Amino acid sequence: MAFRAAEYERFSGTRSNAPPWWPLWHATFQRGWASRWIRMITFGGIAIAAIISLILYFVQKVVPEWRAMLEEMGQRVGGEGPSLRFDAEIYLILLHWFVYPVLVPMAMLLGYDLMAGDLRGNALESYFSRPITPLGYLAGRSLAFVSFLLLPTLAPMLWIWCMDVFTAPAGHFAAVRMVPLGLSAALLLISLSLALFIQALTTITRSGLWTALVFVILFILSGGIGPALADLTDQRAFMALAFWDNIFSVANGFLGYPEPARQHAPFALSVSILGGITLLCFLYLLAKVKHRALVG
Amino acid sequence: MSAPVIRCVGLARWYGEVQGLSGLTVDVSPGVVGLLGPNGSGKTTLMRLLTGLARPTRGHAELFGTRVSPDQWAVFRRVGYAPGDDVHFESERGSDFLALMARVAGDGPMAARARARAALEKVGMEELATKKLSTMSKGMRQRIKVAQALLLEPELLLLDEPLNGMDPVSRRKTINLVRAHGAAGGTVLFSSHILHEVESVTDRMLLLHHGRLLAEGRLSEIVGLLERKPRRVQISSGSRREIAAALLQEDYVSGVSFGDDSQLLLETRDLNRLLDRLQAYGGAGQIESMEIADENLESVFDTLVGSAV
Amino acid sequence: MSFSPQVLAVQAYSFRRRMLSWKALPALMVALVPTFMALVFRFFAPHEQGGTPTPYRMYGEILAPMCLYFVLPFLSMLVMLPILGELYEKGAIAYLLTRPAPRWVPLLGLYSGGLLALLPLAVLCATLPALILSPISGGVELRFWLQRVVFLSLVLWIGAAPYGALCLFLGVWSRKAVLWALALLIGWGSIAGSITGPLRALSPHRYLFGLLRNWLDLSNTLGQFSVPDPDPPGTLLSLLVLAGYVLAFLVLAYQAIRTRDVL
Amino acid sequence: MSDPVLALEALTVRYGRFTALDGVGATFHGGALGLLGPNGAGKSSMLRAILGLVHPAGGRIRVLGQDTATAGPRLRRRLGYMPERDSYIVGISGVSALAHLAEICGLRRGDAMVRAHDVLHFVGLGEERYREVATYSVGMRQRYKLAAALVHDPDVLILDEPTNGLDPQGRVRMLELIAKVVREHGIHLILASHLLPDVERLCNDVWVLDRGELKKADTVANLTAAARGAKRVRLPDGARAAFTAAAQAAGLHVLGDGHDNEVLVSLPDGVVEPRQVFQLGAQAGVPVLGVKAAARSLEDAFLEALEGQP
Repeated sequence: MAFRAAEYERFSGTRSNAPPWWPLWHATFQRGWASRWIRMITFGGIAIAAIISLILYFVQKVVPEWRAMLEEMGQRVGGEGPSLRFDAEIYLILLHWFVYPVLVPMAMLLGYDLMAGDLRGNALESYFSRPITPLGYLAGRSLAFVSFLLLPTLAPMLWIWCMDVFTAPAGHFAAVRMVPLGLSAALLLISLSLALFIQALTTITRSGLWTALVFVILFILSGGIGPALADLTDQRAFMALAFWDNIFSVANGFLGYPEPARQHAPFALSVSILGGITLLCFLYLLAKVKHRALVG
Repeated sequence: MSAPVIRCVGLARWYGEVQGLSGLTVDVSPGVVGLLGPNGSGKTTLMRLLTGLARPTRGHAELFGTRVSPDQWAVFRRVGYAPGDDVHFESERGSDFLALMARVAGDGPMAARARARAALEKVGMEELATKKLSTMSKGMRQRIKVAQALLLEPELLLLDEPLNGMDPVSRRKTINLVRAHGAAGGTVLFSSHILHEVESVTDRMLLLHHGRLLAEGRLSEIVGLLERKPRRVQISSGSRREIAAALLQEDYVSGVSFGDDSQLLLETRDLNRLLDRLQAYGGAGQIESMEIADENLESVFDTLVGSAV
Repeated sequence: MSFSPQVLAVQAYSFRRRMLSWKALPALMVALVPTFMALVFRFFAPHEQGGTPTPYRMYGEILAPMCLYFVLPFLSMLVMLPILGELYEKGAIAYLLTRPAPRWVPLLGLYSGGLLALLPLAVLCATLPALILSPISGGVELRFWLQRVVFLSLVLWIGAAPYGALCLFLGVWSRKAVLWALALLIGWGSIAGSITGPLRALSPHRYLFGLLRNWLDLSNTLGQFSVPDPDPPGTLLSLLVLAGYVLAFLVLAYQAIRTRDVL
Repeated sequence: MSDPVLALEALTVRYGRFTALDGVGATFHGGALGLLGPNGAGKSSMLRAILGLVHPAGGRIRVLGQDTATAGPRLRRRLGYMPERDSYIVGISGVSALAHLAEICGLRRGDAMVRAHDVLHFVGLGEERYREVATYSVGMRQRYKLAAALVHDPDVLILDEPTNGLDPQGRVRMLELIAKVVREHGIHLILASHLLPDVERLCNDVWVLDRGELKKADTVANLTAAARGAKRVRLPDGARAAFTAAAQAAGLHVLGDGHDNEVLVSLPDGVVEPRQVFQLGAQAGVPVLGVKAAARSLEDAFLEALEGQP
């Protein structure tokens, strides 16, 4: 029987040439996936998609008359809001189903301890004494964050789109052919800005609880001020003050409805707001991470 | 006889299931006492119980005969405490922090400034104290902590790991402060991991292990109590074979072993007789160096902690 | 023996800490939200066509209640929660608790310092919107504006006292103080205090709104931010109830600071 | 001959207006180097500069023959750094955190996991490897940090205060681990420490820094060379006065040193023979409990180096 004490050994294997942010992306993803809540939300997104595609199948394939009936009903009830028509606009309604119960809680959960945890545990010192640069670090962490946000939103919605195209009557494809592109663009911008914004917030407050508090304050105050001012002034540009309205405005635009129903902010404004948030937060985070790494 | 400076009566504290201190009964009289023990042995818990920052699960502690409790605040005029954690009022300058502490203790603004300056001089930080605490190095922060403990010129100093993170220069300064406080009749209870530094300040110690008192008293007394253990004397001699052969005849020598070069290790059950015998060899120039092994804090610590597992 | 110099020393520290650090920035931004709304209202609302409230009513019936609902709880939390929270989090409170002074001395000092820091915020929050709105208010006399500004500042600051004391207590009592504060200040305060029901009588928000109504001459009718109170409390009763709450929360905080271990 | 492990040429590091290192030039050929200096002497800045975490305001650093300014981040695969402060990744077990850090240094996933396990066993954290590092005790965190510095098998180990906060047994174990890696596996060591006995134990070279300047670069052996034939004498309690009187009568200098029952005897020029000590003891009627050559401790040498220059 061989006996081997716990000894130090030199490493004799070969090393890979993968960029160092790749393992960071992977580890972040794994760590997120280990959380039961995050898995539940992901499955929640998939479940919503499953139900919707079932309904679509039923309405478009099994009892096709219902489709026309529903559209007619939607026209009568809908009034000013997005009407229920079986074209690209239906994805705007669907998006609501994914943003509030899936995207927002997911962003909160993920942001809760990601970079705040790295700052608390002083992990940056461990990272930057290895062959990873601040930019690589930020890329690895943020891409994992964005992946998590897209997994339960974009993926199920694309699945719904596939189901829709397969079950719909002929000619429908032309109406919705740009939807995947629009959805991808919209959700990518939304996820990126949300990911960077929440990370910036956690690095400022350094605590998940305070991040949650500031986030809730922003949510309540901006959500209240935006519509109130838009109402008082009768100018819908002020809707852009409500952080969440920008999400829908951007989605509207990318899906081909740049000037939809009047309750949303203008598309161009919302895109520049989200883009600005993304850029500012990115620059802030890069400076912060560099500062911690180089001067700390 | 007056009350001891520190008295613990069955003092115990658990954190949920985690043991902090279990049933410590000990009296400490004036002088410098090193508080020793491995990590997690209850040193910091003892400090917090003595300062009333944590409440005992059982038993109680007394300082100067006053039972420690959040309502017995007056006794803290006679006690200076430096916590072990690296915490501060980060946003304050060193001198402002000290002045604030003096003011909460009841000083007027001018008196508080003077007091802060005096304490800073003692730790040798009078020039650097205008820096913000958050920008100070660990060693400077430690010295500010010690200055804070000295602020009210207390009789009793409770210093939790005061040397941790200090550089050799400030360490020497702090050790001198502790020594001087003891020499002036004050009491210092200070914990440290660096045994040779504890040894250079005091030979009185209080050794905790697994939340219990393992040993208390002077080092030499404690060594004397460890009778089970044979004592060892290490000599180096050019004629070590002759000495070994001669000493093996004696019934009090239980073993000899040869080390590197000219080393000879003698094991005995009667140290005094062996030493007496060795004087003759020494006088005859046959011994180049001689040392009683195990009589330093490090080996006593190892023996006590090792045997108590 | 009087402890007031000691309390004042801690108060000065606490005030400085709240006012002169970047941590004051979020609170300042929350306090400026009504100002921002007033600015937008002044420069973008179509005043000529009617349909929008007059500036005077905008201030009294929309901005003032909104301050009470959202700005005040958030301000109290942002200023008061960290006071003891940050000291306990890492254990720096140990220095204060080992002073030869009873533990209510630092407690009172920290509390009053925080409350003092809230005063300029409350005044700012009430004054700036009035400065923006009064020039376009046409016929309304200056003394009415003055009255509203002074009283709104006062109500906000009075409201900060019980909310702040509650936050102080939560900061010692719980490690998840933020969540508790959110639930209690918004849930028990703003929401329960404006919904008719048995809880309403217990909510400090009801008495604060009572003060606001009496001092700003607001009608007890249904509005954007007001739910009529079938039995509106009088000024004296409101003040008494609020003072009672302050006292109760401070006593709770004192008990907590006496019994919580510093770890 | 191979490249020196570390070569500094007029290295200057500034943070804003503060100069942390001012024109330091020195070469470390290999083995174990101890960095000594009071707080703020520039030790940490030097380590950070070596790691490329701070860009020098002037001068050059060559690590293992490569210039840090041009070598790029991949050079850091060959360095293993153990920071002074705790540094861990929240939310994952010790072993996955280590595997993750090894992957960043280019190890493949399978290799990384195997090495993470092995290294944790080596530092004695085998039992705790599935726990989160945040739940470790002080001693375990120190050992975890050492494991993190070793997990990617560096060629140079850079340790900043590795025994800080450890209890005596933990300290001994930590020193043994470091010594093993350095002596048996040919990994070079750069050690910054306040604890001079640690440096004495592990290092062969020493650089003494003070306020950003290099005060001394020498070998440990040279620095601690025995001092002028003096002897340290151990006496029984209360016997000091008698022995001192006898020794002074014989023309020796007697100095007290810390302990009440230990004295330092020396001759103005010449060597105090052990025999003489025993004879003095016999004269004074006190047994001599111990006698040894009074080696200059590294601490004395260090303090002298600091005070030697204005």
